[in-house]
Amino acid sequence: MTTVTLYALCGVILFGIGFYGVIICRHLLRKVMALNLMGTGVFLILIALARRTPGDRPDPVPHAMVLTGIVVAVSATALALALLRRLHRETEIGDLPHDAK
Amino acid sequence: MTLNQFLPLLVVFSSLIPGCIIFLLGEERRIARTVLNFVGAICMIFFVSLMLWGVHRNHVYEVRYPLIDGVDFALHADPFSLLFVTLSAILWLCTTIYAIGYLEDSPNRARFFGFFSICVSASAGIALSANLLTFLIFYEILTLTTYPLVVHRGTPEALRGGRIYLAYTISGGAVLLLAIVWLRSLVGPIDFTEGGLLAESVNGNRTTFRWIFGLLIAGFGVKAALVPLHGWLPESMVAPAPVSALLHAVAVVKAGAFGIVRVVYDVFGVEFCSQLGVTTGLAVAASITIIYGSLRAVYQDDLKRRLAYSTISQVSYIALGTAIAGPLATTGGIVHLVHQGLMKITLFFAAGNLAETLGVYKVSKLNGVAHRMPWTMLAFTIGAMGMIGMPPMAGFISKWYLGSGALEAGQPWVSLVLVASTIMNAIYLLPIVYSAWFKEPDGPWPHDHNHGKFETHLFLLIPPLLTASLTVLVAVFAETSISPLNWARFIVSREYQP
Amino acid sequence: MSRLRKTELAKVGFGLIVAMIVTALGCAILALPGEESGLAGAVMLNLDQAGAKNPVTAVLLNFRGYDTLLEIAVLLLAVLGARALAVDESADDSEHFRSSINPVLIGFIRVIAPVMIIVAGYLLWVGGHAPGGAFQAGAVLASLGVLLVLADINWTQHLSDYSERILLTISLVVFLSVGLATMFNARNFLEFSPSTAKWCILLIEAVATVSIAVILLALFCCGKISNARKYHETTRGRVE
Amino acid sequence: MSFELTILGLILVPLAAGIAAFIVTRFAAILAVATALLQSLFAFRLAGYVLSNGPLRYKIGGWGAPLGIDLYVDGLSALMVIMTALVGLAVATYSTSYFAIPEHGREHRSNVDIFWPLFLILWSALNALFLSADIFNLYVTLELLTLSAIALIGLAGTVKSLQAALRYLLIAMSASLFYLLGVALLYSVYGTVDWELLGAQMQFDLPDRCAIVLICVGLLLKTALFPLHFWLPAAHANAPAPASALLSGLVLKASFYVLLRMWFDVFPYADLRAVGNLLGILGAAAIVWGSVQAIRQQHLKLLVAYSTVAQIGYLFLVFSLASEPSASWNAWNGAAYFSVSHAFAKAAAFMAAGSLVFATGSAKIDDLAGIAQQQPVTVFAFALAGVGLMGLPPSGAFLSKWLLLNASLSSGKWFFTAVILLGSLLAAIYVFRVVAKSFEAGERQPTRHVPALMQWTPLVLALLSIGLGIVATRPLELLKIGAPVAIEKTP
Amino acid sequence: MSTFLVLISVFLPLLLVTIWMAPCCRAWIGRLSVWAPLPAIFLAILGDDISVELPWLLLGSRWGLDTTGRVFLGFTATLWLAAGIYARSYLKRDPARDRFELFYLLTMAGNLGVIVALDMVSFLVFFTLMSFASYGLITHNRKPESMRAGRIYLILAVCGEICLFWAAILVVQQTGTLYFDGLAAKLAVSPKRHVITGLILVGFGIKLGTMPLHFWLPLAHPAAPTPASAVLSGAIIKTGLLGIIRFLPFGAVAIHGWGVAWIIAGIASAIMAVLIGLTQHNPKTVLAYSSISQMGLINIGIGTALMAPDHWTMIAAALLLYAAHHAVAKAALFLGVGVAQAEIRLPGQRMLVNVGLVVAALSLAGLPLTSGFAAKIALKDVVNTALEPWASVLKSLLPITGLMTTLLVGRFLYLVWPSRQHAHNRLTPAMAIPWGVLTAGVFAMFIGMCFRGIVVPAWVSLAPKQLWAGAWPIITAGSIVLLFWAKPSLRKLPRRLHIPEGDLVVPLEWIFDSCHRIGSTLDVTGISDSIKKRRQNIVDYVTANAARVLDRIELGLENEVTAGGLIGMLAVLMYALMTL
Repeated sequence: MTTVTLYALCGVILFGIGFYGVIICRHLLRKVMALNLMGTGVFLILIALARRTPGDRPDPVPHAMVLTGIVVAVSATALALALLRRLHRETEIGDLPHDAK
Repeated sequence: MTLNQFLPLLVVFSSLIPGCIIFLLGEERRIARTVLNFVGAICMIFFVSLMLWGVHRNHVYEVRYPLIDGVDFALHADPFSLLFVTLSAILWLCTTIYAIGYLEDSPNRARFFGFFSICVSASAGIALSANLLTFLIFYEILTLTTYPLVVHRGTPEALRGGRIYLAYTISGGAVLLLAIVWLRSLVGPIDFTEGGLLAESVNGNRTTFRWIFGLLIAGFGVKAALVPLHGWLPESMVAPAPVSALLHAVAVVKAGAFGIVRVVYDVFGVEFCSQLGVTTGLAVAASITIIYGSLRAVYQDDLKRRLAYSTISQVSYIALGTAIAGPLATTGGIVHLVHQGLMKITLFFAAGNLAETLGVYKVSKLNGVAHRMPWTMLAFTIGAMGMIGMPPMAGFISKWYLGSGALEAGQPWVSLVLVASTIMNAIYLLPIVYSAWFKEPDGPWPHDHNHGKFETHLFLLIPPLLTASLTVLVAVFAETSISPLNWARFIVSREYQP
Repeated sequence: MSRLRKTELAKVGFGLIVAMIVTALGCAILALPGEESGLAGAVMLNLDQAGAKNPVTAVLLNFRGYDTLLEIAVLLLAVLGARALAVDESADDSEHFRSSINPVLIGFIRVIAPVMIIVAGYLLWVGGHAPGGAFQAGAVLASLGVLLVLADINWTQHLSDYSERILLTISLVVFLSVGLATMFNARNFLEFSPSTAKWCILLIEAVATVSIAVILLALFCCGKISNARKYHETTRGRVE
Repeated sequence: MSFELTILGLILVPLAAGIAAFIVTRFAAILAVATALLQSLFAFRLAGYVLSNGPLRYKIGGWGAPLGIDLYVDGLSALMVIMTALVGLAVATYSTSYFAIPEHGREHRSNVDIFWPLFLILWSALNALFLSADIFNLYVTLELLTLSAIALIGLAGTVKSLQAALRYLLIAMSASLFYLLGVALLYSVYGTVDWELLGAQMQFDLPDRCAIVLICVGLLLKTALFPLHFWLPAAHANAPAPASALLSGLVLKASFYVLLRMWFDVFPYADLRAVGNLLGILGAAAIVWGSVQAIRQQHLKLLVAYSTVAQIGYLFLVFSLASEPSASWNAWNGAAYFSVSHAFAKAAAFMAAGSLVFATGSAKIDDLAGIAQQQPVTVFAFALAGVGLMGLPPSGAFLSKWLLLNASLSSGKWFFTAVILLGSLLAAIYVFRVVAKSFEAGERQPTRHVPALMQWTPLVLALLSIGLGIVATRPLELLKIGAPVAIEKTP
Repeated sequence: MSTFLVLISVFLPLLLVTIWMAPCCRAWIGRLSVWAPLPAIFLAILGDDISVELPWLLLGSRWGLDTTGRVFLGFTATLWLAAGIYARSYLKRDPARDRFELFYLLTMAGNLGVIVALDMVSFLVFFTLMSFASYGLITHNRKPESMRAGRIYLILAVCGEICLFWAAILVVQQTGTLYFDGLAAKLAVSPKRHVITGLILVGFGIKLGTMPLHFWLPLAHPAAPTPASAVLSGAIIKTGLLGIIRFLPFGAVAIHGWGVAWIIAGIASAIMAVLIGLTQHNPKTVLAYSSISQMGLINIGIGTALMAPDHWTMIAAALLLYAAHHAVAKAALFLGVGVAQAEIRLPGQRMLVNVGLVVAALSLAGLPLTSGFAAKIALKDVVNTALEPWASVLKSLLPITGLMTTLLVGRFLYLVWPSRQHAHNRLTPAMAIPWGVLTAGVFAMFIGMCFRGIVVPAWVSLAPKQLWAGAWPIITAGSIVLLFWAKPSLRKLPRRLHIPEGDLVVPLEWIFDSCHRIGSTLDVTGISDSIKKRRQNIVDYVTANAARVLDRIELGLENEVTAGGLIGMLAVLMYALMTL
């Protein structure tokens, strides 16, 4: 097991934890955090796998992808928080009801 | 030549376009609407007569337009389609006149006439379809556009009737779709071909074809109100009288019957059907329908429901004639398509007149109604006599040919069915005639609208008298070259040509 | 009790499923080829044409510049979304802010602000050949903005909503314009000529830095920087 | 105008217009409608290019795959672009009236101003997605699409819409990350993210399989295939009507499009027979489940939303049906064409529903009693759209169902035949529930006046969905261009 | 000329009907309609034997005149004319006279048309028209008993129509021709001739009042106004005979079984009808039963003809003669009922009426020197040709029928014998003249026949032996009648033995009523209602529970944990499916 795989596996585990959190956590803020954790896991995997090049310079493309991904994640998080904030203002509740229709 | 080609399309459009414009005109433009309706109806008759002339001289009228690869939308005028389309065109004119009188001052007339015209286009389309897909398209359009007419009044009963109507017809459409797709996936494009299409090309499993035949008949049987698929028809009688008259007596049920004839003769071919052994099944189904419909009609007190059950029974004569599979029986079945239409529409017009003018809906309330409305009841009587098969009314000719056909085909049991049905026709129709003419009125009529000079609105009076005279004329002049009977013979001679 | 156990059971069950997924993914990772250069070779090969010595920047703004264009659009979308969701913030939230203003923060900002601006500029510049770039620079600038908002410093006084919107979108506009401009040279969209690539990238990055900073700050302020001013005004009103 | 400008224009013009609409709010509506018209022009031109030249690529930045990002257009994507353009045009027209109504402006006028940029960027995202040849770029466009969709849902500003939006966001983002992880795995094996290059070398090893699962699950979630549809009804029903139309009509199709592409062009689909059957069965379940739920709804827009759940099911039948070579051509065409005709019908249905809800001031179906008399055009539009949903002839959906039925029969998969027909019947039930209600007689309060555009736009769109059944040859010809290799062999 | 007459004799009544539709024209149509049978009379007298082809009409029609037609047309038209004149006066004060005119014209058109029709379809058309239009005559006075009579008549008419319809179809199918001309030869070789004969006999047997299909007749004929009764019993009833002559393959083949059956039916009619008729107390009912019995004799002739094809020409002549005789005599009697019940002022007139009534009545029984006498003689020759044992049976039976007929007409005369209290209205010339002409016709026909030698040579019929043979039953029966007449105790006997009119109708109605009652106790609608209710309950139950389950599932799916689980499981499942 190389460092690369170790990092990648960590990423996988983070992804799993994040997914678990998104589903299981009740509070929305936690869900959003968990979502970010999922993202981080994926980014970690990308970064780690980019390191498998023969030379010492990693593959830059996944890096760029990660950067893009981060921006997307930031945007999504920001939007989620905006929604959350608005929802909190309207309902004073931090989680979602079961029947949302 | 180009115009010739487009004639079938023009026929369809001649009621479709007025229909669409009527929607746009709105409720208040009464005169414009009336003029449009008449112009459309007359155009239709004109185009149809052009085609009649042409088809008689073996001109070919065909419009073909590919929908997807190998699946064409095609309209085609052959003698059989012209028979149906002529009937639709003429009766449309009558019914339009009637509807104008009938719906005077009632709400939503624009909607009514709009859908009505489109319905007529749909039935013209059904008539002129050159293949099963086109047929299906118009068949479904007919289903859809009839719905607003059935629920026109918006009462709970109307809505219920509409619901039941849809439940049956849409399911029927689905079955039909399945059958058509299945058939197509087995044998490729299915154009109606005189004498049948499948006979040569079949190498497949016969059971499969029996299934397909069964599905097709079931699909058409819904509209043709074959028992046990007939449940919608009596329920749809909540519709206004012109709708019951044209659509449920003529266009819709005939569309189903027409489809059955098409399937047996122009898709499967009589020979092949007999080989498959499905004609007997169809004949039995039709016979059961004939008997059951008549039997049920006897027990109805609501006039229109009685007529509806009568329709159920009578339309199956067409299927029966088809299933007996001999030139004479086929002639009978085909000519009954026209004759039954004329007679039944007369009856419905008359029933509508009674309801509209006097507020009489029940058979038990008809006593002496002929004293108040002799002309209406005269028309009704002629229609009723025709239904029973009395000479010299149209029904006589149909029954004559059906009976001869049954004997010719060596199926004498069919004659028992016809006898039973005739007796029951008499049982449920003659008492109406009897109480109308020979009993004294019980009292004042529930809602007697006085229409001045005539017994009712003139527009309500002319159509039933017109159709009633046609009922007599088609039989009296059955041997003339323009009679439906001769046209039916022409059709049959082409179907059975070697 | 039973209900509790039910949810617990559900959690455990779900955990197991996630574990299975993780295991499968882990296996997949382990099954990956140990050495794989991906597109590194291709990037290196074309790096001198790309206008940036830092391969990541080259990929980001040249080879896959289109992604970045859309990515900025994503950011803008977040602002749009936030704006769509913003309610008329009235005084009730402002208490919060006032209590958090403290003089140490203001003092700290006085020191850190110039440094942050310089750092941002550096990050922007260095992005051309080493790790760094517009996003990082923008993030630093945005955090400066956040500090200012927190410290209730009224620096947005002259920023109208209109100009704010221009600032929010300027990077997209410039990016698009540069991309279209390249087409006049009978090239494809966003196809920089090797000679001008560097400057194009720099231009885009510079503008992007500003935009990203403004966008991030706007996101902090519920989509509108001017919202910050509102806090400020209400707060001052109270103080007086 | 060249092909380059056309294909770029499709992506960049709405983007630029979105920016402009954001800056200059006053002319946003006009700008949007103008853009929409331009887009339709572009879309048809693009189809023209594809018809005359076959599939085309455009190298952004001039690098070309795998280093750069390519735009790619073939029949399928051109058709999707046309679909987007026409539905987008209708939505734009409708929205000019819809958002001019004070009530829809809510308390914030600025929220309404946000609609136009959101809408335009969403459009841009859709086109970008349909025209992308790069699976990572697809991720970005998917995100762009999802975020704008979420923002559109939130635009309604009600608690329910906020909740729905949040739920959608969480699910859609997780789904994106699944997808992204799949892309990451694929990239780390093959070193490219261009789907054509990927498709050429794709194996069926462990990482591939994981990637396929991840990508599929991500896209299924976004497409709301039963039983993962739970987020959809709330989200689509609570958004403003034009947004609902966009979401149900177009946004779902985007993720389905990606899946369709991936499945037939990237994945080794011969090995996916079992999974395909699973998806087909889920699709069938969706048809039944969605329809049954739609029948049971009390709220008009929820009914339409559940209808979407059902109709999405038809699309997924292709994955099972196409595994039989004899059926694949029909199945693939059927699914592709179905997604187009559904877009039209569903958008029309949602817009008509929006008009009806506005007219009556109530979202309940029961409050529609007798509305046909006062709002004939809108009810007619809804009914026509319903015809499209039922798949009755001569609608486009009918031809799609025809193709799917052909496929199911020729592949001997009777189960799907039954489900397709059953779906039509169930659809008839829920459509006619509304229509029948609207015909009900009786006294009713006069409704509010519905602006003409809000009446006629749904009608025109519904007519288009019917018209798709009449002009199908051209679109199907278009679909042939660049159709998946495995499928093209068996016309 | 003849062509024109053929067409006009049928179309004139129809044309008048058409004009009648306009209310303003009804008054003069009434006046005109009396003379509507005139063209037919001219045709019968002056016309040549022709056939007019009308290929455009119906399924291709042929109308015309042959010997049979001429005889039928002759007496039919005359009867109609007489009845028409009579009716003008008889119904003068009837408010519903217009209605009568209508049905009168329609029935006449049908009746004349049936005679001139030389193809099956037109025959059926006119036969139907006649049958149904006469319903209007029967129910003219709208009294409940008339309505009942009409109803029963209609039911049987419909049944008859159906039989004839199928018979016609079978004939056409077997022979391939629609025309009567040459039909017999073709039909003779048809394997289905037995079925056809059966259907024809039943179909026309109803019209002929053959037992046991006769029961409508004693109800219907008396119910109609007197002039209508006259044509019903005189002319219309004969169309049954005409039909049988036209359709059946007489002279070409022997159909023995049906011949026997029909002879038996004829005997039954001839005797039973008299027995029942004797117990009646409505003179018109008595006449109706007499018609049944007379038609029974005709039926015997038909049965014989079926047995003995070789003698067909002779039998046909006899049948025609008998028909003509009965038509005139019976019409005279019916009209006589009206005459007798009218107020007659002058005793001389009353004497004349009495004599006329007796003559017409006895003519039925075969009074020598009347047409009945000639007819009986002819009939005797007919039965001689029957196969044994029928010939001898019939030979001995014939005088008995004569005797019984006398009894019956005696009963009639007793019932109708003029007296003041019966008077309804005044006897007018318009009533008296037609009646007188017809009564005189009884003689005239005899003379005419004798001298033209159509049937029996004159000298034969006037031989004393013959006269005696004709007279003894009359004398015997006449004495019995007079005996009854004289003794009041015996006079009441028939009243006590009274059999309800229509005899068989009573049990039949009872059976139908019972069936109806049983049917209504079954109460189909009630059952279907309860089924509906139960079905509704089941449906409600299922839908309610299904709704709960569906809600639960949908809510469950919305639960995030479930959703997550599903996502995960789907992923695992897909992976598993790929790997396996």
